[in-house]
Amino acid sequence: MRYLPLSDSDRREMLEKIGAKSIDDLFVDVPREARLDGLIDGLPLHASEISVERQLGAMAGKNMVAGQAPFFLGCGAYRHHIPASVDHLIQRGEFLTSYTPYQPEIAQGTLQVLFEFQTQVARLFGCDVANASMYDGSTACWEAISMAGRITRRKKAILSSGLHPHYVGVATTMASFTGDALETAIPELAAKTDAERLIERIDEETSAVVVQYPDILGRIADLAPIAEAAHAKGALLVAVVTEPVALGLIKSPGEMGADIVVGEGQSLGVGLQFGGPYVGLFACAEKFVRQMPGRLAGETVDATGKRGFVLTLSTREQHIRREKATSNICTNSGLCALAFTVHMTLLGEKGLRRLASLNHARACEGADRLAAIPGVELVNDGFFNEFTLRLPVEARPAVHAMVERGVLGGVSLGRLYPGVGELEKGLVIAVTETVTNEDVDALESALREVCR
Amino acid sequence: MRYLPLSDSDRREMLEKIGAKSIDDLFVDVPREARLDGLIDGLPLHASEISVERQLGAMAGKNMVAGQAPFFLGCGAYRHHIPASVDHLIQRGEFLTSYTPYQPEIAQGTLQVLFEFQTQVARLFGCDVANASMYDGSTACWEAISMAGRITRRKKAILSSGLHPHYVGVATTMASFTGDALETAIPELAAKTDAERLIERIDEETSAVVVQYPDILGRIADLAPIAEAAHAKGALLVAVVTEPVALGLIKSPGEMGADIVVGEGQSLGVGLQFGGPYVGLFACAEKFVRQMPGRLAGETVDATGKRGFVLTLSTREQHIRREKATSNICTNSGLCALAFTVHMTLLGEKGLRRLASLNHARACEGADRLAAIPGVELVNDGFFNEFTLRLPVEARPAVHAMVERGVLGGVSLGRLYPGVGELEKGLVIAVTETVTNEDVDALESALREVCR
Amino acid sequence: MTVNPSGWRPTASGASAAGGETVTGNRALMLEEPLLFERGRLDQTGVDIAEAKVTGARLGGLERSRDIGLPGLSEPEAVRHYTRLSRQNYAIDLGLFPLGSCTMKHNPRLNEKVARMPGFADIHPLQPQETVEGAIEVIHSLAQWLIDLTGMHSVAMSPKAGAHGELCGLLCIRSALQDRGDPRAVVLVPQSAHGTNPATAAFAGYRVESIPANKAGRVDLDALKARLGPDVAAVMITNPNTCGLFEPDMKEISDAVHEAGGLVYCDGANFNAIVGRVRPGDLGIDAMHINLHKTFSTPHGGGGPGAGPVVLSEALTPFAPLPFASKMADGSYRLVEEENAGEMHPKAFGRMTAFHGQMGMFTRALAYILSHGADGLRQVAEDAVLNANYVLRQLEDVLDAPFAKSGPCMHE
Amino acid sequence: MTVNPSGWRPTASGASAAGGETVTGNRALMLEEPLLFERGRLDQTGVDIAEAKVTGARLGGLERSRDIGLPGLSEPEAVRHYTRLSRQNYAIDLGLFPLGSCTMKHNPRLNEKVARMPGFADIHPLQPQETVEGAIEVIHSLAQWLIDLTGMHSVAMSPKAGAHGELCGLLCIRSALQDRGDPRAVVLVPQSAHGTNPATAAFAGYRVESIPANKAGRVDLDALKARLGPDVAAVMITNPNTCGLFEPDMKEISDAVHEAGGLVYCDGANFNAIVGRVRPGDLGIDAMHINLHKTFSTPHGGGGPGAGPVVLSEALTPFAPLPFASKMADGSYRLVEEENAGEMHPKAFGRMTAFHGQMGMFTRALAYILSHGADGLRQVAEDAVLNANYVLRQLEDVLDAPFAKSGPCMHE
Ligand SMILES: Cc1ncc(COP(=O)(O)O)c(C=O)c1O
Ligand SMILES: Cc1ncc(COP(=O)(O)O)c(C=O)c1O
Repeated sequence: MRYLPLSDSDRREMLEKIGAKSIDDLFVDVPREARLDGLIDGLPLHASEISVERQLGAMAGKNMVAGQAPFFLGCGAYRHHIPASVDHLIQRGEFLTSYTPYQPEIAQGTLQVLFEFQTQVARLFGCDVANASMYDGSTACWEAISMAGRITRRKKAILSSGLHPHYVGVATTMASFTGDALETAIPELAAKTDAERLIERIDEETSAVVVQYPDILGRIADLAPIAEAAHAKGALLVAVVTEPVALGLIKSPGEMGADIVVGEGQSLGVGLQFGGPYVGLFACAEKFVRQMPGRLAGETVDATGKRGFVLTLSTREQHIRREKATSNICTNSGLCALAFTVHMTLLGEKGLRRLASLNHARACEGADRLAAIPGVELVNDGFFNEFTLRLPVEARPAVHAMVERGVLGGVSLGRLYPGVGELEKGLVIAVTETVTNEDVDALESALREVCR
Repeated sequence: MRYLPLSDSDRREMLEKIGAKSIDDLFVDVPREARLDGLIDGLPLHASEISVERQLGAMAGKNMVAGQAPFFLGCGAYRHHIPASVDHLIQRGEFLTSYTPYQPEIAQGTLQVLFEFQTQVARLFGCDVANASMYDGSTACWEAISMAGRITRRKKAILSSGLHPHYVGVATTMASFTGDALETAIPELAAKTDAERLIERIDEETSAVVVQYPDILGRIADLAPIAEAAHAKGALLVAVVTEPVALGLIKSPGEMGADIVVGEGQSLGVGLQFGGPYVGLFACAEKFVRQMPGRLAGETVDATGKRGFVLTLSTREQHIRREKATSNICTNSGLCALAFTVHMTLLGEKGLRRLASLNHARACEGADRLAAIPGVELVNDGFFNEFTLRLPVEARPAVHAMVERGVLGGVSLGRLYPGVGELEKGLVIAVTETVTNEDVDALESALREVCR
Repeated sequence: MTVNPSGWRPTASGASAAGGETVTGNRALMLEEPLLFERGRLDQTGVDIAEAKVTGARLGGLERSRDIGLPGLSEPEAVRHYTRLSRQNYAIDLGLFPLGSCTMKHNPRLNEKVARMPGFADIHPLQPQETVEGAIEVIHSLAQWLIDLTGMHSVAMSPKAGAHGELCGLLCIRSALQDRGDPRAVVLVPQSAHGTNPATAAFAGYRVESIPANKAGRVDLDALKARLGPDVAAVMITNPNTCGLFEPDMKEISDAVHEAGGLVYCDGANFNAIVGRVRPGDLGIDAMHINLHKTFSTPHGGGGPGAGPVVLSEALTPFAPLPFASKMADGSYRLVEEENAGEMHPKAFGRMTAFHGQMGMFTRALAYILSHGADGLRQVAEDAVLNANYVLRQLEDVLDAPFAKSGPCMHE
Repeated sequence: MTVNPSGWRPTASGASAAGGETVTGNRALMLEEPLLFERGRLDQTGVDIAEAKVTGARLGGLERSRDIGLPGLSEPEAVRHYTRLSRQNYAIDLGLFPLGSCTMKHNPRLNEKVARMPGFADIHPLQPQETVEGAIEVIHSLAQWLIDLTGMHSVAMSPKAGAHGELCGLLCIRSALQDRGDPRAVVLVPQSAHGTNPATAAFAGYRVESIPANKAGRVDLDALKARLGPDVAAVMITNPNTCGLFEPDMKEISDAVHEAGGLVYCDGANFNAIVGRVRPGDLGIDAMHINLHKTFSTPHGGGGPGAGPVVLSEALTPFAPLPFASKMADGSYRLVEEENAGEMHPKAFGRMTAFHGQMGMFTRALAYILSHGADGLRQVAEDAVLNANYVLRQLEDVLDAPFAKSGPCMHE
């Protein structure tokens, strides 16, 4: 078999050297009755590359590919153009097949990359420090809530209604076990976010207010007043960024006073991939660094005085702290972090700003085109590359009807908030640099038809 | 612009250091009237990755992809499954972007690879030595004829009618300038090759007999009698192999007495690519090595006594011999040779034999299926993975009619030998391991329809 | 401009790099490559994007005014920077990886190719389900394989790594105990367990206690039995364990735990060594995570991404988190999500992550599994055990493997 | 079993590796990697193929009886073997390449992606033309760019590298001279020319004579004029030349050669330094090859593959070889091959290769050209010249560049 370097004669020879008669001798610790003598019934045998490629290719072929249709989905996962060199570089065997950098002398490449990644994330979010990645935005969000609880020693967090419902779902699930209290709410189909409500609700028990920026409907609200209100009550502001490209154009949460900023890094370098693997971004003020979950690459000097990099503060890692660990995260999103940082390096300040401007400009055009359809209303005042429409019809069936016209026309709020009557007519549309004028034409005419 | 590391300020600074006022100062040697002041009219300006990908993607999209249709073309280019690791390895920057290995101390990787490639080719062809690659099979074929002329000091070569017509075309073109005489002929739609005719034609003026194995119609004939006859008259036998996979199953030309064996290596590792780049294989008996064109990697020891590799016998390279060089080839097919050798290494003796057997077995099934169509006749007695059918109708329009049915149903001899009446009904069908049973079904029914 | 202060310099020089012999034989670090922040410039970019006009009218007055501080590189500079950095790593592609409690194995390039098929790589998680049936089919097919290979009842596919899988398993256990009105406070974990085990138990709200090991490097069955009681929610056992040994009393342990009203979590990070030879389902296990980035060969990538599906016993199945893939009566594939869970899976303990799990790992793992088949996977386990015992035998003269005499080792 | 004796050991140790300083600073070679033939085994394979039954009945009695001697490796072993070998190379991806008369430049990864699109990589050269119109369009579009950038009349796309292009150009010249009944025997080549120039002239059946250089490192115009006469078929000039200098008298040279009834071949290997600033067509040149693997950045690959299209003057156009791409009146793209040449291109000198040229290089070069556009290509030339002069200035104190004072250098 092509992946196995041992031949039958190797195996015989090795058994002999070990002094075992057969391979079964090496499984003596397994109770007789639990040992499988033959192959598991009903499972196919090994297959050639061609055959595996065909089987999986057939499954892939059943999916409607984003790049092959007018495509307007967002809500936490965005389709951006990834420069070809990103995928080339992450496939270097020395990155792809290297282990977690526990042994710094054979992992300087990974460690320096992570160090640079952290710095980029910290700067992008306007924070002092960032870690070397989390699983994704949703789990990073819960880790931030939990970290805020540890810092403030309080157990109640207030979640903005503009927070991605899956993120709310993860937090709610975890809180149900940890005994944290969460205040949550369903968003309204209106131009204003719930900032005022949040500010009102903050009290002395509040560990953190959690606000998504831009939010699930694409709205953008100033975080500074919320930060101020939170800090006044001894609470923290946790900001969540699901579209980091936005920060090329609008202020960072850190600038506006957020204490912890987490996000989903999928937009840069990673791609859609049906939802995973993605990469969670996590940054905070330096004073909180010892409460921060996950790994941290730091600079040091080696035996000869040369600069080198190591995992620092790994006292916090579970393999040392065990039951007192701040988090159980171990394997995280190394290669996705690499993809993110390569893409960010290719962009640089200049490229990121231009990318963000282009996204916004195209979204503005798109919003105006679509809002001109009779009966369709633009909900947002402000937005980055994503906005919400109120349709004259239910959005969920409209989305399916657009699929029949070959258009992937956004995310219906009905999918995200099933059974919430007021949101049924909401349709969230993302317009990135990958959208062409023809795509907008196709969406416009499909939407016009299904809104009739 | 994304590929240019210099910024405008870099440029200004450099000009200053050089002491030039403007970039124009550096073009003073160009006569005023030949200097272009502005951009060339009518050409587009620089474009983003997305835009270039779209433009080229649109052109790619107009082509009918071999892997997405029942596909049966051969005649000098074969579609085989290439293991995914081949493309991964040839894209390592250290291979992809390295220079010709003129400086051995920074090119040991390439040199050892070429050394191994040469050894594989020599063994496969049953020869003593092989070079580090030619452009492709057709140019290698002419180089072999020319080399045979140098060795025998004779100027007449006899080309088998079974030699690929493009190879004949290249040789004819070159011979028209060098003053060599070539005897060529058009093949007959019959089971027997022209071996007997060739043997009869060899005389004391003959430098070489050139025979393709298997030939353009897929036929296989014993080369030993031809070699014997040639050697008896002081001529050489040049064997041409356009499908090296065949040699996993049938005897090598070297074994049967060929003096020079050349071939097209595209079958392994390289892919179809609309005809290029491919990789020419070139091997011969050791006694002829000094007449061999192209580069040769050889083993040596370095300053500390360790094994290393260098380009040997490069006295023969044109940069030394100049007007007395045996060939003008310089840049050849390095990366394709790498792909070939990686694929061959993955196969090994065992894999190559199995691959060859599978090809032959599938071709036998295919031939029987198709020969059962009323009016269709199998021309070949023997074949490897390619055979010729005589249709009841003209093959060229039949091929186009099959395209309309979504089937890429072989190569019509009318395409290769336009205007040769007797060959009009010939259709050459290649069946490799990439062909499924459903593909054969599709071909069978399409052919049945168009033969009605 | 200063770089991320997360990189402060420890006062002692050398940190871990300076201690003792290194694998490469180098004591100093090799090539030095400047930091991006020393190389790049704010006005340099490796991506061409036309300047777009932005009025700012629709940005709620929040336009950025300050520089972010992100230097860029042109493409050639970026390619060099990362290519050079890569060469400072050791990796499986360069040679054997003799490290740690993880099963590092060859990462077939076919898997990389498959994962990049546009039908998998370029689909959005919220596309209407009728447009992603093939993707849901992948999840379902892989799930079925995992169930068959482990002999368990179901599998939760969404956890994002081994530790996330542990969390998933413990939350299933907690939900099951809550559901039967018997919440318990303690989870027992052997001293030798990987750090994530106690950390996860703590993260899930449990108190952690140690299970002692016997002289043979296994769980001390008697001590364990003595500790079991109404406060013990679960025991977490690593099998094969982190010392590379199979727990011969696994079934007895499970029975004892079940008898005492607890549940059994198995850390399956080393499942690689027994796949096709032993089914955890036959050993009384209630939940076990499988690291797809170990046993099923998705690349380690210098620290992820991975995936940690958790196979579950019948008792725990009703509590598995959302979403999961399901084959409908009409043969189509659909996700069970919040909206249809009420009807199809009412006791789900919730959701562990946005979207549906690590698709990119699923495609790779399925390609790996289909490539090996039932026979190949069994062979992998046999070869792993054979290699480990062979190396152990070869090293016996040189090193002192504490448990070398106490039974064959499984993988390390 | 012995390995290919093409690798015999020279009697002197060290060969070229041992002489003087090396770029890496190493005198001995780095990592040693065994030869495939020391590592592999005949019964090992990295490809799974089921055994097929072969009766041999249809093989003409020529079934192989002996072993071939091709060792195989499993996929992990193969990946390691080649990954390790690759690390013994230096390459552009690792740093600057200060070598030789070739323009080594960054190889954009976009080009690699484009070349691998199935619509280009997975089509057969003999597919019916209506199924490959997009591919023919690529050839045609690239041809049009090359014509526009050089100001020439046409281009022969099929040559497979620079030297093959030289051959193509000289054969066009020979055909044109034959056609006008004036065969000539001599080609003049400067001493400083790249070795392929005289080798090609000889290969094409010409006698080669040297053109002397003047003190400024350029062609000695007077000496050249003195030598011209009815036996001179062509002169081959490299411009910018291999010393990195532009030939300021190029136009005068061309005029003189034409006056004497000869034709002008230009070696365009260094076209990179003048693209967008100078058009060879304005200098009276009749034929010039362009190395796509230099000027238009298809990767060098450790020695190829490349492509060497030859741009031609109006006088030579009728003789260009088959096949070539043509846009038909109806807007479709078709090849001009043997079958329709009689009508469309009767004076073609023949065919230089099987099939239609280096498609894989065409897609890459076109992607490169479209990425840069007219402005970017001009900038590339300017930056190349700027870099070269800058380096020259920096080195002036250290080295003695013989022609440093005789005018700006173009690329090296
Ligand atoms: C025994 C054991 N358990 C759990 C884990 C945690 O898995 P992951 O790193 O995928 O979260 C690991 C690997 O690091 C392990 O070796
Ligand atoms: C000046 C010059 N002419 C011709 C050639 C030959 O080109 P190729 O190697 O593509 O055949 C080269 C490159 O090697 C060159 O530098």
